[in-house]
Formats: sequence, structure tokens, C-alpha cells
Amino acid sequence: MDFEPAYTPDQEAFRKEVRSWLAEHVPVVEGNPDSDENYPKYREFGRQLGGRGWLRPTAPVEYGGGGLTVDNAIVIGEEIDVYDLGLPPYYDTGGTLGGASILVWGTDEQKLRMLPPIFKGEVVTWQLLTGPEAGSDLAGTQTEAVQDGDDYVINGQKIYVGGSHGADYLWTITRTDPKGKRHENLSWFLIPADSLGITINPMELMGDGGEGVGRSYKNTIFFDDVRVPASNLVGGVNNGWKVATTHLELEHGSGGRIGRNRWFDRARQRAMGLKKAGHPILEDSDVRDRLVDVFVSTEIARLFDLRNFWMNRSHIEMTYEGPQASYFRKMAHLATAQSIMELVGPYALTNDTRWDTSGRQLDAFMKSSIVDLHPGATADIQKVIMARRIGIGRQVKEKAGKTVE
Amino acid sequence: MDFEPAYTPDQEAFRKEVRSWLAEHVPVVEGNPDSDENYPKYREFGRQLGGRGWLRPTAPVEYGGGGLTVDNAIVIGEEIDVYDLGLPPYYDTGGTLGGASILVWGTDEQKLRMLPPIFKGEVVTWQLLTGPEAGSDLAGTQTEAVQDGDDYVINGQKIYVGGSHGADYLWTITRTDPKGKRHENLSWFLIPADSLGITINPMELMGDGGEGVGRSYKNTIFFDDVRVPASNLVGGVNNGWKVATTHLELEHGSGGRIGRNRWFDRARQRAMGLKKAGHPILEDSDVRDRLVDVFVSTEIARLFDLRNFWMNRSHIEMTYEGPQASYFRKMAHLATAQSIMELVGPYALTNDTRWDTSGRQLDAFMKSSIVDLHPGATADIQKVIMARRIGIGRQVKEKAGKTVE
Amino acid sequence: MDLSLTETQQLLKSGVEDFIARESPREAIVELARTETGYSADTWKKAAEIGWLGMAIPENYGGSGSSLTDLAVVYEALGYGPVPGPYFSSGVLSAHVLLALGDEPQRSEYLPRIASGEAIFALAITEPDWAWGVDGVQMHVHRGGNSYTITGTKLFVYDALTADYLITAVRTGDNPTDIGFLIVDTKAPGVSIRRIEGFFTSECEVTFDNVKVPGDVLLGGSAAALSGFENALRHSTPILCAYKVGGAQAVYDMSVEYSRERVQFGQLIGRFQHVQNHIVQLVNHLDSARWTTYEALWKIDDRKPDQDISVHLAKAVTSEGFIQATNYAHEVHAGVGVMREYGLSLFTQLSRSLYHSLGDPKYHRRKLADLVADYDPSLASDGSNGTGY
Amino acid sequence: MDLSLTETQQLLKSGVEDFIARESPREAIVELARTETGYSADTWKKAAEIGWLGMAIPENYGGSGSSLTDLAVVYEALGYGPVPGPYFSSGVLSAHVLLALGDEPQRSEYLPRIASGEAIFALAITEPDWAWGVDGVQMHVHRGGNSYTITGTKLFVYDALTADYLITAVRTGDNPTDIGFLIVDTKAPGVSIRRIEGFFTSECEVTFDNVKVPGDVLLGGSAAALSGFENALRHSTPILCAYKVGGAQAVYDMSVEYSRERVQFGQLIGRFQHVQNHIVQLVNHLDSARWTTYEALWKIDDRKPDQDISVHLAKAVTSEGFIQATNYAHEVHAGVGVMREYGLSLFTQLSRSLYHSLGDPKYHRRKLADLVADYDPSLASDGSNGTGY
Repeated sequence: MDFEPAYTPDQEAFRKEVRSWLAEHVPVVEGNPDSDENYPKYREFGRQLGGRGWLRPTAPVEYGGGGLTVDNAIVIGEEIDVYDLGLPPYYDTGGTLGGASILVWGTDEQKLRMLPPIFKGEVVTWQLLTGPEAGSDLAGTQTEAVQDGDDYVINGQKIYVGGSHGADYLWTITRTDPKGKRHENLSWFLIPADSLGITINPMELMGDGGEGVGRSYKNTIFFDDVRVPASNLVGGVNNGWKVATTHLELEHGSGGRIGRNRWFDRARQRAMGLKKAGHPILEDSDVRDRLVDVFVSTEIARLFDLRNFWMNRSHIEMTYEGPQASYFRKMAHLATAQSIMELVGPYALTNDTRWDTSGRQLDAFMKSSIVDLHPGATADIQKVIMARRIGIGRQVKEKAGKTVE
Repeated sequence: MDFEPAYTPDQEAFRKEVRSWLAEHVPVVEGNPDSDENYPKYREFGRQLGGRGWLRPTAPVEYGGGGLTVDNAIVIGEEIDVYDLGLPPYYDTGGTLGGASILVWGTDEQKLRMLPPIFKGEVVTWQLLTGPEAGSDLAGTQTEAVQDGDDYVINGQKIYVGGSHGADYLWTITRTDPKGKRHENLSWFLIPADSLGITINPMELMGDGGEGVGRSYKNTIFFDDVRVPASNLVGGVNNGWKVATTHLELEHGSGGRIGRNRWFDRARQRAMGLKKAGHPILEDSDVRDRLVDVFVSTEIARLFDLRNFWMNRSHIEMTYEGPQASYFRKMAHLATAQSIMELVGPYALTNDTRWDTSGRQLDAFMKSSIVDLHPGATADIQKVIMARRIGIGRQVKEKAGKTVE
Repeated sequence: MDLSLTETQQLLKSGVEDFIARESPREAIVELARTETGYSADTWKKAAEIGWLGMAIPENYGGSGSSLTDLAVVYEALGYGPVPGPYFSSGVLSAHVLLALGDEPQRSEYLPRIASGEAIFALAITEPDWAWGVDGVQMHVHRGGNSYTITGTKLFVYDALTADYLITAVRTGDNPTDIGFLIVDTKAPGVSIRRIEGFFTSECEVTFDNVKVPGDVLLGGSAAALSGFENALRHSTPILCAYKVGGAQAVYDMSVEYSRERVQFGQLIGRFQHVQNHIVQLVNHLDSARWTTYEALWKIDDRKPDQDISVHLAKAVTSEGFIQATNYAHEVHAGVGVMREYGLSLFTQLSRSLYHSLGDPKYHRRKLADLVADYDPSLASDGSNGTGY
Repeated sequence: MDLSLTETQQLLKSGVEDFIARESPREAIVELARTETGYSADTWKKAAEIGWLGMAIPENYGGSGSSLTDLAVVYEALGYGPVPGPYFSSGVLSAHVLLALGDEPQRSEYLPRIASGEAIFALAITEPDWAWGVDGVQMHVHRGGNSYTITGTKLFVYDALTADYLITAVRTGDNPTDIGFLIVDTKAPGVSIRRIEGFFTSECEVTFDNVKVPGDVLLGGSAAALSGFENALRHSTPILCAYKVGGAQAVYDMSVEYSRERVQFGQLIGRFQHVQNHIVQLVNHLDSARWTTYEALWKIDDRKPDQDISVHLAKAVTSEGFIQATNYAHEVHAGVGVMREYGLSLFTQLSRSLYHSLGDPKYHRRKLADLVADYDPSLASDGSNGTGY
């Protein structure tokens, strides 16, 4: 067994190149990275990464990726991780998941047309997975697309979409055969965000600021007779559920990651600054116990992700591992948030400029640990999928979705 | 609100009578109360209690009970509780639950014939609820009773029955209409244990001693063409499920109790005798934390039982409270067993004459906290019943079974 | 034994519930959370008129001297709202502290104004070196002529922004019992108060910059005073618990209701055992909070032994239970639960914000350990009841 | 990066599994639990012939000097049985202690006999004042002429009943580091050993009554020796973890299998989400135990930094996880699970019995706290990998 990536001299040389390039290009910002002031800097940094092919390092060059090996991609990931950033360095999960779906299910023409803008960081893409009537039950979507000549006309509503800085493309799953069998009546579309008939309204979620809408938010999107060219239908008519299984699988954690245990670091850093009745709280055995709680559960989450990363990259057949990592992380974060609240006291609950020293991380985590229980399939759904994949109460195990071409 | 029973001067006088009678009659034994040597002493004590009507204090005198008020019954319960005993002071849940069923569903003739021996402590009665094919699913029993003249002929098998000292009567639910609808094809029988065709074999369960069968055990009972008079069918032909709801309800905790928090006492007592590297472990804050875990969860269990006792005796309509108390206690005991194991260390795992000072209580609890997850409906089933009674996902709430005439 | 409310309490309960449904429905509460003060002064006035703010205050000081159980009936309903505002801080906590520590002129001056709702009080104990209780008080007071001078920061002070007076704990010397309480007018020069940003509800930062406080307003300052302060906490804590029980009840009702409405995969979600499990765990936390709280109320009202055991137990159980109740409710509701307008997140936020108020569960569990680890039931119980430990 | 076993390890694994299926099937293990010694001397001999008892011992002492991961492959399969016997006590723990602390003559005398299975060793550390580790050692040794004399009791000593020699920790002075280890022949006059009754598997009471031990068998007795002892524990603990991982895997397999067979209410029980939930939680505990253990093995085999962090993490996680795994399995199995002949309760008993072995989770979590609370990743990590904390 070997838990570390091994690097050749070439890769170590590549690491130096990446490191020095990043040192020059990573934006230096203060305060909330998602603020109106700071977001454009990260957006621009993303374009620069895309220009070098480092935004989607392993994607083929012809589609706008870097065409790099997995090992070099890991090097980039590790180096950007030093800055506490990921790829892309802003909210674009629609591009990550949608890009994977197009890569697996698109025609050559679609790949050449759709992927380069995404992979080069020229556009931001949102995924639209949840409808007011269909939350966990994606296949039960009420959004409809009806063919009309060379176009489809889409009507419906999606919620919990995107972030606070707009998008260039949207993708979603629509019902294209209202009378068809479940899972065989859906189609997958890439939709320009500026199409006529699209209305985007901010939604207020828990923890968004008191006055108006705060820091980062989600949106409700209405489709009123939105026309989309039929050439933007990916994966074939009424084959949308299969396309969805690709991004659902990735969203459920099957991609894995090589990560650090950030929440432990953050909790410890915050605790280091605090005293209780004159003594550093880190000397208190209760505080240390909670810190170990954080350490243990986030280390296990890290190991599950690492295992999934290895399985995914080694093309080992996965079953329950993706949703397991996702479920475990959701529950571990909920418990970790409480441990942090116990260990640093009320300081966990503030992003006040004077009293918070965590860069707003802890306060945001108190909310996100709850909000994140649901997106990408709820914790309950992850358990349901695990049970099917394990084969609990059934001889035939359900197979995982296809995540590579 | 008043969490204590209130006593009249008459009741306090009655308490004195009970207290002095008990001081004279409670057997003084050493070691395991269920041993072949000690059990007969408790059995005899039960007969003496029964002779005074104190074994089933509130049951009508004509049926062998004491005809006492609830308050006087509480007095008896409290006084016998001082000796860490209950009513009856040995294993006879078949009499407790079966007696209640007969009282609710029996004809006058049946009550006069069947109840006095039970309520006077003359006989020991076992309930037979579990078959090899039907554990939680009592209504799915495979045991059959076929009418033949004035008798029914019973065939089948029951498991996890009784204890280690035999019984005089058995009762069970049988299928009397193989083609009938679920819940409408069962009948309830009281069966003399010495009937021809009954075979009783001990079962070995977890934690029974290493050589042969240990301390107290359960049995497998086989019925081979066992003839039972039709007059022993209680509650009407094919009406057995309704009879069962009475004892199931009581078994599920709806009767409640006024109890003390014994496991806290036992854990603390054991811890008081121990040192760790020379220091009393009770001074260790980790040990105290675990002790508080035990205290908190067993206090809540006590309060749930107390609430149920009050609701039951005050004839307040109960819904989910019975199974809640049962579910909570099962899970609380499982957690409490682990807390005790953490707080007294390996000493929790021994009933060794030299190294155990808990009177075998802790070691037995390590096993019983697991074994008890299942009888009287599993923890899962208790949750299912709670959900129906609360009305989760349904407008019409399921009603609780009838526990009083 | 009778675990039900009296008929009068039942009437009180439905009266309070009707009032809240009329004056402060959930939609209005969602809107209040956006405002600067975070509560409705109008509702406050009406509540004062009905007499809620005087319930903890004896009749001779303009209150009604109600039992704790009566008080809890009101606060459970407020928690169900959850009606925001300095009700508890002023009408319960500060009232109890003034009653316990004030001399006759102080009581006569302030208690009637608390009862009438005219003056709002809050309690400022905790400081940047956060720890609950007087052990955490490090701010020294300086006596100068006929007044005291204080400089320093009190942190995480609930309801300070809306208070007219802060009962402020200060250190009068270096001995553990050298703790006094000053009544500080929030409009006095040198006092600045601001709400702290974050997931909090009403926690504030209070800064004192050479604030001069007239010399006759120091409460306590002795071991006996500290014991009075503890008594005030003993009587206030179960009321805060009742407020949380009300919150947990609301969260439970919302979850059961939603389980009967929301359809996914062609079924009411409440038919899925995963969802059932969340609600079962929720009601177990709710009922644990409820009955530990009720027993504490009863013990104090009926002057039973072992009050502190029950108070610490109730506080530890309700603080943890309220958080767990909201977590399970979020699992039931998924996305809808985090939409601000739906209202569930009001309770989520409250459960976190109040977690540390009057001491977090760890604090109360350690106190409990001190009381029960060496407990001898024969010393406290009367030997005839079944509630000995 | 490659988290799979090597081809050789795969072969080893299937070899061990075949052997156990043939020599020690579950039914036989259920029967063994009734016997006085609790294990099969016949299986022991065959295992020794294959070489399992020498895997932790270098070739020059008659072993095969295998990697820890190889060793873990064997012990995971033994835990799956769960094959009982002093395999771990003798072939791993005692072998590692002798290797770390023995001088050349001692190693040469004892290690080949351990490897051949001819001599069985066990480690006697803990005493009636129970605490894991050398801090708990209070039994003093008396030097007299050319021998040592010991009197006292060692308690909860795993496998003492079947051992030929006990490596016995004694106090040689009053300083914390004054700890030595005597090799005591269990047949020496004054040694009495009996198994302790209860839910234990192989825990024994060992009484020494003026036992004389020849003077050349004291291992260690210095700070350096203690560090060697710690190193022996560092190398042994992940093997015990692997044994528990095997046990948890067995319990998982039994539960999944049962979920596919047992029908209740007209359905396979595995179709009920409550049952699914138990198995999901079970596999989460299993995989947590597995991957923390594997990372610890890798770190030691590959001489990576932060070995102790991973060892303490693995031990805390596997001890707790094994207990939880059995609890969930019992919820899946209900009544059948507590029938002795079914075999599930073998694991239940083992999970409790081994909970305290080599330190309970609290012990390891506190050690972990000491290592991570003030951890500076720049000091330990090579700066290029992603596994810094």
C-alpha cells in the first residue's frame, strides 16, 4: 500500500513551475472572497489558469483542457490547495459536473463546441437540479421541454441554483415525454443563461444577512417559453437520466479527492487565540477532547475521499463508496460544527470583524454544515443509494453511474 | 404538577404494615437470585405475597387479586423496590401480561377459572410470542391450532421462551384460519405446560456460561399434536390479534412505572471501590463525565416511565408514549452499558467472585443491554409503532391497544 | 401525582397562544429578524399590559408573584413563536437578580418599572475570555468618591442593545467571592453597545470607557450575595429551558406536518423510515427536554430537595436537545428547511445562540457530577418517594 | 499512490482464508469457546508450521521478518474467524517486546521458540488498580542475590492461561522510568493463573507468591528501554487493529447476508430503511477502522512521519468501531443474533473484551490530543504531500 502519490523528477520540476506561477498570479484579497470586490479577481485568475490548461488539467487539449497526466493534475491540485483554493477557484460546479457529463455523453460536435469555453474558464455554468416539487426525486422533475422545429421550448422552475455572481450557461434535466416511463422520459440541455424567458431571482437562505440578501446566495430560476436549439440536447432524446447518473455519481462523492484536514486546522487555529478565565483554552482537556473529535471524524472523511480518488483514477469498480464518502462528510460536518461550537464557545457563531479571527470560516460553517446536508442528494438519499449498491435485502446490487468516457 | 404520589394517613399506616411484613418475609439469599438454590425461596415468597393479595394488588379479589387502590399498590411497589425486587419477585411476565389479557378479553367463567392461580402466585406462566419464522412479525406465526371436537390440536414451534425454572401454564397465539385475512386468522390459548406433546428444550444465548447452559436461559418449545380444550381459547375464535394488542401494549411500555435510577447507583457503587494508579477513580473527571452520561439517560428513562405510569393510571389517552419509553430505554441501556464499561474499565465485564462487587449486575448488564434490544418488539419496531401513532406521513393516527377492561 | 397543568394554567396557556398567534405570527417573526432591534416594541407593550413581565415579581413590587410553573407556561409559548425580545432577560433573569440582591430602595425603584415594561434590563456577565459564571468575571471596578468607575468589555451580552439598564458583574477584589453587580444606565457617557454579527440572535458587545456609576447601585459583593445570585439563576434557568422546550415543540410540529404533505418518489415522505427515524429522535429529544424541565419547575415550586440536580439536568438536556431537534427537523425538510421565509431556521439559529446562555451543557454536566457522584440518597430524600437517585 | 495489496499479499490473504475455512470454521470456533483453554492447539501447531508465528521475527531468529502489512493480512483473516488463541500475544506483542528489549542471548533463546510455536508468551502489565501502560505498574521487584523476587497480582492478562512465559512489567524504583520486565516461567513455584469469569475472552488473574526469577531475565529498566517498549507497542497495535477490522468485516458480511434471507411482514428485512440504516452505519464504522489501520501500517512500513498519530487514531477508531459494528449487527439480526450457535455473539464478546487491550479509546485519544493540539505540519510533513493535518 502507498497512501501518497509518487512523483518523478519531471513532476517535481513541474511542481516548481506551478508553484512559481501561482505565487505570481493568485490574487491577494482581504475579507470575504465572494464579495463583489473580490470575486472578479478570482474570476480573472480562473481565466488565466484556463489559458494555461490548468483549470481542467486532465481534460483533452482539443476540448480546452490541459491534456496533462493525472499525476501532474495532482501536483496542480496540491499547489493550489496551499492557498486554500480549488479548481476552479470560484463557484462553478455546473462546469465541473456538466463538463464531465458532456465529455461522457456528448457528440464530437457538442464536445468541440461546448467544452472549450467551460474548460478554459471563459464561462461560468450552473447546474439546475432541484424543482419545487422534486427535491431529492430528480427524476420526478416537472420542468418540461417540448420540441418545436429546430428548438425545444422549456417551461418550469428550478430552485437552490448557483451563487451570487451570475452565470453564462445553465444546464438542467427536463421532461420530454410526459407519458414515458420513469427514467426514460427525460432529456438533458445546455442553455445559454441570457436566453429570452429566463428569470433569475435570489433566494434567501438560512444565515444570509439580516438586511436584504447577504454574502453568497442561491437563486430561483423561472423558464417561460425559453427556446433552446435541439443541438444543445446532450446524450439523446429521453436519455437524460443516464446523462444525469454521471454527474450525480460525481456529486455523490465518487470522484474522491486528495485533501487536507482543514476543519481541524481551522478549529485549532481559532482555539489558539482564546483564553478562558486567563488560561489558553487549548490547555483545557475538554477543549482538547473536542479537538480530537474534530480530528478523528475529519481524518476519516479525508481517508474516504482518498480511497475514492484512488479507486476512481485506478478504474476500480466502485459500489457504495461514493455516497458513503458524501454521507459521512455531511454527518461529520454537522457533528464537527457542534464540536467547534463547544470548543471555542460563542466565538464559533460570529463573523464579526472585531471578534472573529477565522476569516468568517467558522460562522459560515455553522450554517453550511446544515445547509449542505441536502444538496447533491440528501443524507437520507445517500443511505438509500448505499443500500442498493451494497445489496442490502437484494441479491443484485445496483451499479454505480459512469464517470469516465 | 406533582411528580410524587400523595399519601393519606391510611396509606402511610398501610406502608408500615407492608414494611414490617416484608422485613419478615423477604428471603435472605447470597449470590445469584436465579440459582437452583435461591429461586425456590423467591417462589415461596411469591406465594406468600399472593396469599395476601399483594402479588397483584389492584386485581379484583374474586380473581385472586388484592382489590386494593392504585395508591396502595404504589405503596407496595415502593416498599418491595427497597429490596431491589418487583412483583412478582421472579420471572413471570407470562402471568403479568397474560393476566391482563384474560382480564380484558376473557369470559366471566374464564376469569374465575384462570386468574386466581395466576394472581395468587400458585402458578408460573410463560408467554410464547416468537416463532422461528416470525420474530417481530407476531401476526405471521406459523403455529397452527385445528379444532377437533371439544379440543384444539396445536402444532408448531416457539423460541426465546421463559426462564430456567419451568412453568405451569403457557399461552400463545396460533393460526386458526390459514386462509383468513392477516390479523383476523389468529386465536389466543392458555395451555397447561404438562400437556402431552409439549417438548421444552433450553436454548443457549449469548453470555450463558461456557460449559453447558449457565445462569438463566430461554427455551425452545415444540408442540406436537398438543390437545387443548376449546374452553381455553380466550377472546373468541380468530380474534387473537385483538387479545394480543393488550399484552403487546403493556409490553411496549405503556404501563409505565415509578422507578428509581438503579443503573446510576450501581455504576457509582462499583466505581467507588476502584482506584486507578493509586487514586480513587471517582475523582477522575473522565469517570465523572461517564457517570453523568449514565445519570442523564437513565433519569430521562425514569421520567418517561413515570409519565406513562401517570397517563395509564389517569386514563389519559396515550399514543406514542408506550413505545417511546420502551425504545428510549433499550437504546439508553445500550449506551449506558458502554459508559459503565468506560468508567469502571474491564471490571464491567466480570462476574468473578473475587473481582466483581456488583453482585453480578454489571457483567449481566453488558449482555442484557444487547439481548434486550429485541424482546417485546425490537427497537426498530418500536420506532415503527411510534411513527404510526404520531401520524408521521399519515393524517389518521393509529390508536394504542386497550390495556384496561 | 399529577403531571398535568392545573385548569388555571391551561387557561393561561391558551390565552398566551392566542395572543401570540394574533400579535406575533411566524411570518411576522421572520420579518422581525431583519430589523435593527430584532423585536416588536408594540408586542412588548401589549405583553406588559397583560402582565407577563411582572410574573416573576412579587405583588408589592407591581408584579403578580406567579409560580415558576405559571411563568414556564408563558415562556414555552413564547419559545414556540419563537417570539424575540428581551422578555426573559428583563422579566425573568434581571427581575430575579434584583429580587435576590437588591436592597429595598433598589427593588422599589426598578422592579415596578420592569413589571410595567417601562424599563428593560439585561445581565452582563461574560467577557472576551469567555466562560460562564462569576469565575469568568475579570473586569475590575474602581471606587472613587461617591461613584464607581468601570472600563472594559462585556461580550456576548444577550439583549444589551434593547436594554435601558445593564446589571453588570464586576470584580471588587481578588478573592473568588469579590464579585459585585452594578446597575449601569445604557445611556450613560462612555457606554457603547453594538450587536455582534453572525449566527447570533441578540448577543452584543458592550464597551465601558471610564463609565461612572453612582455609588448606591452596587448589588452584592459578598459570599451571601453570590449565593443569592445563584438562587436567582436557579429560578431563571428552568424558564429558559421552557422557552427552548417551546421551540423544540414548534420544530416537531413543523416536521410532522411536513411529513404529511411533501410527496417524493410518489409517496408522502413520512412513509419513509429514514424520515420517521428523524422525527422519532426529534420527539425523544423534545420529551426529554420537556420532562426534565417540568420536574425542575415542580421541585422549585414545591420546595423539594435536590433542586440543583434537576436544574442542571434540565439545562444540559434542553440545550443539547434543542440543537438536535433542529438538526433532525432539517433532515426532514431538506431544502425547504433552509429557506428563510419558511421559519425553521429561526429555531436553528436560536438553538445555537442560546446554547451558551446561562452555561453550556458541559458546564451543567460538571456541576451535576459534583452533585451526584458522591450523592447519598438518604440525606436528601424523605425515604418514602420513588424519585431518589 | 496505490491502496491495494500487492500480488504477494493477495496470495497470502487467500492462503490464510483457505486455511481458516478448513481448519477453523465458525462452528468449530463456537465449540472452542466452551473449552478450558479456549483455543485449538492443533490449529496453533499448523499455523506455526506455516510460519505465521514467526512473521514478526527477523530471519536470524528463526522468523521471516515480514512487513507489518503482511502481518496485518494474516491477523485480519484471523479476526474474521474469529480464530481464538494466543497468536497476537505471543507472535506479535511478545515478539516485538523481546526484539525491542532483549539482549542478544535472550533474543536467541526465546525468539526461535516463539516462531516455531513451541513456546507461548504473553504480556502481563495491568494490575488491580487498572490503567493501561507503564504508569499503572505498581508491583515492585526485590533483588536478592542472583535473582529477583516478585509478589502481587497482575489482572486482566490476556492469554496468560495458555502461556509458557509471561513478560511481566515490574517497578524497579520510584521514578516514572523505573520499569523493568521479567520473563517469568508460568510453571515456576508461586505462580498461579486462572481465567476470570465473565464476558471476557481470555483475560486472566495472575498471582505471584514470592516467585523467584533468575537474575539474567530483566529486560529494560531505563528510559531508553521504555522507548523501546513504546516502539514495540507502536508496531503491535496496528496488528491488533487489523484483527478487529477482520472481526468487523465478518459482522458486516453476516448482516448483509441475513438482510437478504430473513423475511418479516412479507418482505426481506433488508428492504426496510431501518435495517438499511443499521448496515450503513456498520459499514461506515468498518471502513473507518480499515482505512485508519491501513494508513498506520503504511506509515510504519514506509518509515513516514507522524506514525504515532496514525497508530493512536487507528486504535481509538477500531476499538469503538468494532463495538458499534456488533451493536448494529445485533439490531439487524434481532433474536437470532444472540443465539450462541449462530456465532455473532463471538464477535460481540470479543469487541468488549479487546476494548481495553493496549489501551481504550480514551487513552489513545488523549495521546492523540497531545500530538495534534500543538501540531505544526511544517515540522513533520515533507511539504509536498497532501496528508498533512
